[in-house]
Amino acid sequence: MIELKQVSKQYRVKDRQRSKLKVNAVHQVSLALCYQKSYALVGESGSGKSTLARLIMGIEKPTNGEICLDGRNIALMRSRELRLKRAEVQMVLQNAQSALDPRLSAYDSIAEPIRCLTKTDKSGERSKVFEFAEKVRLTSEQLRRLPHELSGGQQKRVCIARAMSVSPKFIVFDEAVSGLDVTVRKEILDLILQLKKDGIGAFLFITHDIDVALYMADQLFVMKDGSIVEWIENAASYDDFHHEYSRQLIQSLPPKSPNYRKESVNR
Amino acid sequence: MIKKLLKSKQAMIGLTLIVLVTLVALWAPLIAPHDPNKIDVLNRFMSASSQYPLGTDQLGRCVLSRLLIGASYSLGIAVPTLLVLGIVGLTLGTASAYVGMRWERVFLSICDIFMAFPALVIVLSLIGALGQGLLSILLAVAFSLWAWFAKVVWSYARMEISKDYILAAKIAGCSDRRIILYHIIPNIFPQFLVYLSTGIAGMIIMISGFSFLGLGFEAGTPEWGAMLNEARSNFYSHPELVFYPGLCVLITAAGFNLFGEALRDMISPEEVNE
Amino acid sequence: MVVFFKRCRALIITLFGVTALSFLMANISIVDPAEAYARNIFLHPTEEQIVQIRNEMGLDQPLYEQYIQWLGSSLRGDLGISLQTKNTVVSDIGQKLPITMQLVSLALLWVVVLTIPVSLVAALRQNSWFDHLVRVATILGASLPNFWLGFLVLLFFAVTFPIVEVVDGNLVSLVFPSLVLATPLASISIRLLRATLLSNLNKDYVTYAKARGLRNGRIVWGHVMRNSLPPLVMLFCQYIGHMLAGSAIVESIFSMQGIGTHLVDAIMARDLPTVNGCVLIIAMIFVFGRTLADIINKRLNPRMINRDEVLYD
Amino acid sequence: MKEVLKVSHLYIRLKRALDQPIVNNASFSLQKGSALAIVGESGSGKTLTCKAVMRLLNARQFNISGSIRYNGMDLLEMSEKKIRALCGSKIAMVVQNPMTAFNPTVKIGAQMAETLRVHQKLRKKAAYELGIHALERMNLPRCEQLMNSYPYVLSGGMLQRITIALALIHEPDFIIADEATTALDVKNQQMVLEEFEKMKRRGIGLLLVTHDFGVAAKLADDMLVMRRGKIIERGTVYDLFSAPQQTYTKELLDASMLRKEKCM
Repeated sequence: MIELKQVSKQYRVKDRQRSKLKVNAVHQVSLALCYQKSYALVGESGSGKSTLARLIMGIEKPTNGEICLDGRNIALMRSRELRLKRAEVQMVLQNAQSALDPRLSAYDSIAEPIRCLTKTDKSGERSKVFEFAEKVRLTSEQLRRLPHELSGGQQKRVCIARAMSVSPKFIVFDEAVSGLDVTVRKEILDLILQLKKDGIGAFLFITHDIDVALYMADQLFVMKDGSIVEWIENAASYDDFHHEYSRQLIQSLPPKSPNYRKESVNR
Repeated sequence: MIKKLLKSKQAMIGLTLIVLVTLVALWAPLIAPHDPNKIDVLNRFMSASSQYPLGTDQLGRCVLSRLLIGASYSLGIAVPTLLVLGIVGLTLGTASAYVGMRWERVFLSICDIFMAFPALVIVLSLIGALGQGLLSILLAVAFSLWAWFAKVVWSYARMEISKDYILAAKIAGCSDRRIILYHIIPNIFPQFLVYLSTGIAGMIIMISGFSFLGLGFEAGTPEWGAMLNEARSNFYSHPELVFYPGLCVLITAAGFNLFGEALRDMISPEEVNE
Repeated sequence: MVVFFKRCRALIITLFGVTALSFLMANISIVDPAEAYARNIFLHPTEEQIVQIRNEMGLDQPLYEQYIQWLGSSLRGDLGISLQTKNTVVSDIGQKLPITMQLVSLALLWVVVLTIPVSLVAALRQNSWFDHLVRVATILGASLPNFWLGFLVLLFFAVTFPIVEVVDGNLVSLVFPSLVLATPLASISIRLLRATLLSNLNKDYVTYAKARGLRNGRIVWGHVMRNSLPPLVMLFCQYIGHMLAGSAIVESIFSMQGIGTHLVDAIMARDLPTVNGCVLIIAMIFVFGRTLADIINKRLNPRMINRDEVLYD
Repeated sequence: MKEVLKVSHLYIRLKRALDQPIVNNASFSLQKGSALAIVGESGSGKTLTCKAVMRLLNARQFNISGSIRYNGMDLLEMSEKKIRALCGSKIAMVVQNPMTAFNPTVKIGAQMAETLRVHQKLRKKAAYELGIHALERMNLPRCEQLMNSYPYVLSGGMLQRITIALALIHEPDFIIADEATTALDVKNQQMVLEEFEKMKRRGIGLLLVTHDFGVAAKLADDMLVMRRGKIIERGTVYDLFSAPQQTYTKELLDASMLRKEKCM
């Protein structure tokens, strides 16, 4: 269970006149995410959704409020304890290429959390890496390659396998499919859904695309300027969105078919 | 990486030169035809002959033997100093970049002070303190160059730390030590190696420059810069005595520079895509 | 304004550190400066004479007090009296520095004149014969010990082809020494600029500039060159300080009386006031060079907030 | 309808590997006031095709054959000077990543003004005013301040609208939009697409390059599907949406639309 209680995060930025400004990246967000369900978070760029992900992972400290993992406030955890918590809550970063150490083979990247967070011997590690590599459909030949020898989709799959290799209870995907080709995007999304069906980790899927969010989860959050403006349970279609801002987002989606143009001409 | 290196002509020429000079430095006492310090006043300024392949100098010493021995002085100082500097630079640079905050600022101001301090003064004072000789040159070079090394490592490490994969490693549960040893250092190492390689070249030139000014080695030491210095009084009548030692410095430095630059071309992406 | 203050503070801290270090370095020497000075005056100084001189020079006081005293007087522009020449250190430096400055500025001029066109042509015609030639030549140039190069130049122009009077005091005679001094720096900076130019030429903004219809000359001079200069400026300004100290070798070959040889002589004679004075001046020029580089780079690239992020080797 | 661009039998090869063309026999044409969408995944050669039209490919690296005609003139055989005069005035481009398209060290205004002054004789001040005017027409806020800011302080959406403003100033005959909305979020994408729609109405031809069928659905009249350098399917946008012939096209369409089928 991940709980956020009135969490705010402020950044200090300098504006053009070099005077300091405080910017609320996340403003008084309260959330409760349980490890059995999957969630999706929608917002445009600059809405603070990435900051929220970083806060949950303990990479950044909130200015106000508490973040609790299983009832323990992460601000009060020692760095070692927080580190070991990563075995339960993992994250997949936005840009797969830069998220992989360029000098480590795909195998080593996937094995890293196992080495750091669990006490598994070499053969156990090996079987685990291969197990997850198979799940994300990477061949053993591809496991030997370095990141730059893999395609964008393959890199992404390495990242997903890495996040899952310690069998976490919860995975945060931060814009995991933006910038990918549509076919690759579909492939990755289906992969994640399949994995969830197999019972490996529930997730929070952060995206700017309502289509993707709807595709991925039933529990949707809509975020705007650091606050959560709408929370929908069991969302199935656009009709479930009621907040004005959510409607705006839906309005700005590209059409599903060109036929609407014919209609507007005929009218 | 290594395969690419073997393919590059430039790197291979550089490496050959380095190996050649290293071998000479190691085996100089065995291959030198004469005792490099044997003074023979009767045979001064002899031109090249089968007995003295490169002739003799102003004191009748065999030039070739002295040049061969000279290699061990240059490399003997440059390489160990560099190892020390490399370790110091890597530790201080990565550590301060990783810790950040106040440490980083203190580290940077100390670096600034040492970088602003003319190396020549450090060398001279240390020689004054410890007397002429290898140790003081070694210390002096280390003392005057460490800040450059540390700061270069720091700037590389800083760049690396801001990248996503370090964050990903943290999320993967790596400890700080593991991030530094397993991620940061291996990733900055190629760049660092380039800097080291060109650094050796600079250092060899620097050392011979000092001994050219009469600093560091006692008179009569068969070091290239010192030989040049001794030969300068007879420069107009016997320019070849000046020519040889300088050529040796050039060849050694060029070896390291060629190798280092070939390495740099390899790791910087814009050079690769034609 | 805040930035200006911060920079001044950094400047002052560095200068403090450098002078303190210089004091410390001078003091770890086994050779007693008082004794050295005494030998300068008397042929065989007695113990009392040395002690007396030590007292007169204030060398019996603890190091930090000497430092504070020196600091106090140097703030008033008084760097003491040279033990060697018996002139004030300031006047000595005032006499020698211009010679070296002439040498160094001419050398820097050479570097600029060589670097910009050569690296530009090499970068624009990547992998042409000219590019390859430049790459080989610059590696050789960076590997050339400049004392040796100095001798070769002397040999060539003074002995084999005695067209020009090489060892003399006028501006023409500065040409060769400055060229010798400029060679290594020019080689390094050509390589550096060529590499940065190449990486900038491959950037998106060049493509878009072409798509907007800008002509190549405009793109190269107005955009690519401008963006490639900061590393070079930094290297360049850092080298000014180095060159001042490093000019000792060139000055010695071409028998010039500049600050480099002056410093070497002073250290040899344990002339502490002169050493400290020279170190202060050289460090000051180095630090000012760096600051200048920062200011120029900030103008060239406004995004560069932290100057330390751009250290170029 | 007037044909503004006609590409026929275009081959692009890398000089290093001449036997494998990266763009293989591409032919298409673009009418005034209509939009042609080239759809394909990355690596399908669509971006290269666009760059070839604007002659942005390095002649030492690429071998280009075929013909690209603009109003009857072959762009491939034109002199460098002439082609640069056309680019940015009669042929304009909207880039994939607006964040890296501008020189980060030069203010927006200066970069706009220099573009204007290349194509028409203008004083600096007049060029600035024209630039501000163009930005105002895009409904951008505080245009004078925009002209005075550096590219890195602006958001991607903002920069993309600036590139569009810049593209429109000289009333171009057609605009090449290479993945112009990929780097933007939905709201900015919407705004950019609406601008494109206005352009179409003004009679400007539009060459849209995208991997998203949604973008094509909004704007395109005709579509090409490219895969591995070859055009594998072409037709009107309605045909391709309702009855795609190739399985690859179907795949792309499905993947773009993300139909929710998980309730199975």
